Amino acid sequence: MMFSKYLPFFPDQASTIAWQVDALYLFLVAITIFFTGLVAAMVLTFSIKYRKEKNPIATQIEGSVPLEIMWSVIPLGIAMVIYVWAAILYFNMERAPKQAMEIYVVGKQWMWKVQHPSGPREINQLHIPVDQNVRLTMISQDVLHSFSIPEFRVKHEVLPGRYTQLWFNANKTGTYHLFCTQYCGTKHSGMIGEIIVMEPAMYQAWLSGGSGEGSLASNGEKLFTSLGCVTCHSGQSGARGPNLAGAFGNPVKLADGRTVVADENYVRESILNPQAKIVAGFGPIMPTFTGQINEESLIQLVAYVKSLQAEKQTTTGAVAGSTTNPNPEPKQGKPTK
Amino acid sequence: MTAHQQTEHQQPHHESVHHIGSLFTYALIFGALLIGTGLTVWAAFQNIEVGGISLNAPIALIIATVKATLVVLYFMHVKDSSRLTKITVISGVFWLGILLTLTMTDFLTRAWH
Amino acid sequence: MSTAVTDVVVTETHVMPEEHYLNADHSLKSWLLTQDHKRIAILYMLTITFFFFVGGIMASLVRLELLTPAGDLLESDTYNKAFTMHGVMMIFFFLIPSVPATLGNFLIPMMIGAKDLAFPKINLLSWYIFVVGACFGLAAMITGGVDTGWTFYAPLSTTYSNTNVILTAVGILIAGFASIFTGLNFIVTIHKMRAPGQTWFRLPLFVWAHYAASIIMVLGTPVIAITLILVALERGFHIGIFDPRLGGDPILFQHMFWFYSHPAVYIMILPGMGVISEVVTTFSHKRIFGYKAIAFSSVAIAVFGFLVWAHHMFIAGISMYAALIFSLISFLVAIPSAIKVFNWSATLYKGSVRWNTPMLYAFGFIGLFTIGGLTGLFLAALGLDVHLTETYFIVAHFHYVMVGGMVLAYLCGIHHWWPKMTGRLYPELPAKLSALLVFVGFNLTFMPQFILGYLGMPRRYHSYPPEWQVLNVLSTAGASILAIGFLLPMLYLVWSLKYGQVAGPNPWESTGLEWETSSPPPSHNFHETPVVTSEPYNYGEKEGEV
Amino acid sequence: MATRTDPEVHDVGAHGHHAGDEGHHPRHLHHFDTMDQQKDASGLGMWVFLIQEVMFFGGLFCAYLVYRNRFFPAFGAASATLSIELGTFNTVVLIGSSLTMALAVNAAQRGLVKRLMGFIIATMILGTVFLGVKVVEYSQKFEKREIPGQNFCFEPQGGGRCAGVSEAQEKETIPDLLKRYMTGGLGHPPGEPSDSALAHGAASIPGETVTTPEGHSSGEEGPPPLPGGSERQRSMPGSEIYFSLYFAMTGMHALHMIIGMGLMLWLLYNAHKGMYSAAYYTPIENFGLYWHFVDIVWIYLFPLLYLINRHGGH
Ligand code: HEA
Ligand code: HEA
Ligand code: HEC
Ligand code: CUA
Ligand SMILES: [Cu+2]
Repeated sequence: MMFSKYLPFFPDQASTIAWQVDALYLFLVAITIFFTGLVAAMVLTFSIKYRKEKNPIATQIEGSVPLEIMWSVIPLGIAMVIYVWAAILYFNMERAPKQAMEIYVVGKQWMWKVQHPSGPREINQLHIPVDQNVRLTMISQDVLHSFSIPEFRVKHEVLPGRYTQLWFNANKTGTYHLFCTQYCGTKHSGMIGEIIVMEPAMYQAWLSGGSGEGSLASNGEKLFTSLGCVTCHSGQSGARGPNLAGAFGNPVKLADGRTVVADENYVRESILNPQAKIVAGFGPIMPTFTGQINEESLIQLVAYVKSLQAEKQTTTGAVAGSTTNPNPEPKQGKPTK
Repeated sequence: MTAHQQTEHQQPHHESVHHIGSLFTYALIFGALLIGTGLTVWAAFQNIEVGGISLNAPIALIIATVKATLVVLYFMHVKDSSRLTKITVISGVFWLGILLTLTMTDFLTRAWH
Repeated sequence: MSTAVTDVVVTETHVMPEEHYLNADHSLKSWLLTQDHKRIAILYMLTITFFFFVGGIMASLVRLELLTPAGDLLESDTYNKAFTMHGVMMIFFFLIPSVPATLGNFLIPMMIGAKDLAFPKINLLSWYIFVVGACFGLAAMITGGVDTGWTFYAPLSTTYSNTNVILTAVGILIAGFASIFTGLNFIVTIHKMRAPGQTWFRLPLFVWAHYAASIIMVLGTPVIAITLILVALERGFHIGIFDPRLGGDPILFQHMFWFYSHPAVYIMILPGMGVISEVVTTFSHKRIFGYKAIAFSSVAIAVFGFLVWAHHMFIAGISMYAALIFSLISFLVAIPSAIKVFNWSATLYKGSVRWNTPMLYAFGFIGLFTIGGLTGLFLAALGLDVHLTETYFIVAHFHYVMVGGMVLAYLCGIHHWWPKMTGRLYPELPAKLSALLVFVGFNLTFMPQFILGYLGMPRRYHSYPPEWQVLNVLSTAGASILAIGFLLPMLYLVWSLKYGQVAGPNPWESTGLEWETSSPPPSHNFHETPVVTSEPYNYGEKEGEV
Repeated sequence: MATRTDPEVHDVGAHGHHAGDEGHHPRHLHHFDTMDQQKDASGLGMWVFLIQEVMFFGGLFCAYLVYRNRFFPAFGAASATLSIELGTFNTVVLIGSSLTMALAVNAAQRGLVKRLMGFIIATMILGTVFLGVKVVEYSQKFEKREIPGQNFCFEPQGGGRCAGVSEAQEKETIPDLLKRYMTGGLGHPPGEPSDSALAHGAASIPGETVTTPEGHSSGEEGPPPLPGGSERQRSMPGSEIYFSLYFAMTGMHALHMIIGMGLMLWLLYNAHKGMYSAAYYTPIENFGLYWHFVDIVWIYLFPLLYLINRHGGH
């Protein structure tokens, strides 16, 4: 938190992870300055001190094994320190905490579409409350993109065909840059936006300020009916497909003996490519929905399947969002500008 | 290295004594390759499993590797070639191994959390 | 022989030899059908210089656009094409062949005491292949350009871009085979063509470095060849390999691309390191410090360089555990580089150092490569790379190693061996001036980009937030100085062809077989096959200890 | 010319291969000290070239490995459409051609030029048989529309016949299909909306009321649909990747064989002219290495492409 006051070379530190990244950065800057200085000093002093005019006859030196060992082992030691430090930091950045508010992001050429679980959607903007763990589940409709917030020191690539995740905890209200940092075609540099970090109360007000849109899960439920999923996943015993209630987040036994955890990507794959992983005890009869559902609807379906986890044994998805959603059932979403 | 202070071509008859393979060996290898082919096809139709893990693919690959090794050693005369040739062959296989295994470290551990 | 250190004073006047490889024949045909490695080296040199300037002009467009935050000078599509063509031209058509195909081609046979490379026809063929590939690249540029970035990431390149992806890919593919053939030729030559007595540990470090780089050329390049073929097939015929709509994985493309392209950065630096090793010993008139350490570190870089490629993909959605492995090995590959840097510095100790232009470039290389390499560690560091990746920090990192490193090494080598290649000395004063300009201009261009990167400025951005303008203006200003620094050598080197002082066989009083024959050398390199009786860098009896 | 002092090299053209037979060692090039050195060098050169080839095919094997893991059922089902009879037959043919090639080299070593030519011709015949069978296999794939691209169709459940393929389409001849495939495949710019009724987003989506900001094309939401018919979309996921790899791998392999056939013609011509003898047969030997390498690639391709999950396990 201190650095940014005195050094103008840093972006704002607006997330809990930011200072940790800066600390590692400064450590590396120090090492770079030290070694560059050392090498420059050696090169310059030797080449001036022993220049031909001063030292016409060179002393022929073969080399020195102790020195070779020294200047291999010391850099190796330093490198290992950096490695371990950076790896721990990376694991902290990559693994989202269990308790986090979930927001869905769809990237496309060239804009960001955001869906809050309780309904509101926005474009090229992301409103979040301060001091809250936020987890973004992101997917691209077309090419690779990358969701980057320099002030938070976080960034993750957004891929077509697979959900990736990014989490952060913003600890300073304000408006920050959002960049797409993976080159994605013509208007790559226009695929920018802002992250608006608000006091929780303001955030609540913002959430309820929009026009009517159902929550993600309730939209998902409608899709579940209109696409005919219910015909097989009725939840009754003897149904053609497995009961989805309580499936999410738990291990699933597959027909080929493997066990996988039903996460977002698994549910997505189950819808688009049901043949890939067959649940034990069922036949490969579920049709593929590839080409029939777009990414945003898929997210709604995923959110719905997820919501069934909270409401075990219920077939209605009336309760929206995830367990950690601070605002369970807002009626309103904010219209986008 | 000190023992090999000469360059290769200075060593008399380094690779120039050409081993002329006997026709019998070639016939033998050809026979072995045919048997290998038959074996692969046969094995593909068997359900070979140990502890729930299917061994069909490893077996097919092992047979293929044996066949390839025979070709390399006898048809391509590596058995009677210089150490340098052997190292070259091995490094080719080794680098292919790098490509495949390190790529798979990603794809096989993605599901871990 | 290498023992016979001449006491010739540089001021002695020399005359050009009567017959040498340049005046052996004058017809155009004698050049275009030559099998002389020295002439092929010159052909390569002319070709890649052209592409350096094409790439440089693209860089100028990029820098001019970034003078202001708004995207005003170029359309966004034009800008995207500019940096893509800049990267493609600079990497595939300039930097990869730079030192190996010119200096390596010219010097390796001479350094090992051979009459030519093992396969002269293949050597010539490789130049023709290169030219054909480069023509494809140029054609792609002239008929509309490409806008995918030099990395051709799928599915942008396979499906979404509507520019000349296939044409460019084919160009790179073809040029890649030129690189494979060069590497193959070097490997066989170094194994089989050494003069009597020229053992592995009597090889100049330049040869070791090229041997290591050749391993990468032969084993890495075919993978990018097949990758680009797959991209072209997917684009042209809609077959699916990487297409996520068919369940394909775009990250597989990145694995295959970087399997070549990371080792390729060592194709780009190892030969340069070879140049520096030669120049540092020559101009301190002292044997190299830690010969074996430097020799083996080249091979270590080549081998370990193949194990780190996914450090370009830390946030691309690869497994965290794979990232752990790739990060670790990335740190390990830094150690052999460190060994080299320290050994070069130690070579100067108690030397008899002359500040000629090649030495100035060598100093520049050591300093700038150190900065570039150390900033590579920032990127190899997992948690830090998350923030730095895809920003200008990376742009700065790789220009430090590629321009501050390899381009400087190339200029260094060109100046160092210019007398050998042409028989005449370059003029010292303008050469020193331009070395200084390059150094200053370079740092001014790319140092601000480190800061921009940490502030978060994404790369490949046509426009940017206004608060970053000052740093960008500095960078553009530096680029103009740099451009002059690169332009000057073209002028005075050409001038020296006619007016330069005649150099004589060994103007730098260097050891090494190439300096024992006349300058320029005769077509067969040596009037009689040399016999090597001692180690390289034998600048006098071993005296001191550290 | 670079080699002024060495008249014998003068007629070695840059591209062509020279025809002079002068001197004691007519094939001895000036920059080598001895014939042995020259032979060693070209042998090593050939091996280095071959490990380059290993890596070239390695890229394909890498893609294969990744997708086979991911789409095992589809790979198994798609693999089952290949004919084991033809595949086995071809394997035997190619192994046979490796044998004849080895015998050709053997004959060259003994200086038996007639026999050498005989074995090269035998190798070429076997190579032609192999490629002929490949043509048959490819055309079967064309007929069944198991060709990656926009006319692709693969539905193992439907007994092999694609539900979406109309009778008229079924009757299309190979040239028709080829034409349609080529024009469609090349003429269809990526991203252009297809005529497919199943273009994504067909299902009604509740809550789809986002107004897009100005500057972005409105209405259209989602990725450009896959060009091609609905059969392509309904095909078993992963199967198209299998066929893409099948064609890429066997195609690259066949390309190597075609190049090999060309080289063999050239060897035959030279042998006929009496260029090879027990003292000089390097090109034969090196070509032999190449041909065996091509054989080895097939030794792997056969089980990997034809024999996936034939026993019907998981
Ligand atoms: C000549 C080219 C070259 C060279 C030599 C290097 C050398 C190195 N590079 Fe660089 N790199 C590139 C060219 C090069 N790179 C390019 C072109 C890109 C971007 C591609 C793109 O995306 O467009 C890139 C990107 C890049 C990335 C990816 C960043 C990202 O996309 O997120 C990483 C990550 O690890 C990296 C790391 C390294 C490392 C660790 C080295 C090491 O080899 C450096 C070793 C050297 C030293 C360390 C200095 C000397 C040592 C000392 C003085 C002693 C002190 C040492 C210690 C304390 C350890 N580089
Ligand atoms: C060998 C490799 C090489 C070299 C030598 C250079 C040289 C230079 N590069 Fe390069 N650069 C790359 C490789 C290289 N670059 C790569 C791989 C990328 C990534 C591309 C991608 O993202 O896909 C990149 C990207 C890149 C960017 C980032 C673009 C972006 O992300 O949006 C920038 C921006 O400043 C830049 C600038 C420069 C400059 C100013 C030089 C200068 O050093 C050039 C100086 C040379 C000249 C200017 C020519 C000689 C002089 C004259 C002909 C005189 C006449 C000219 C004038 C008066 C203007 N480069
Ligand atoms: C024809 C019947 C059928 C229809 C229609 C159907 N499914 Fe399924 N579904 C199944 C069967 C059978 C399985 C178990 C076998 C398998 O994994 O493929 C399954 C599995 C799943 C699973 C994995 C369940 C688990 O416990 O791991 C999910 C998630 C799923 N379906 C979601 C959906 C959605 C969403 C829809 C509608 C868009 C849908 N299904 C439509 C039959 C169907
Ligand atoms: Cu999206 Cu860049
Ligand atoms: Cu790298």
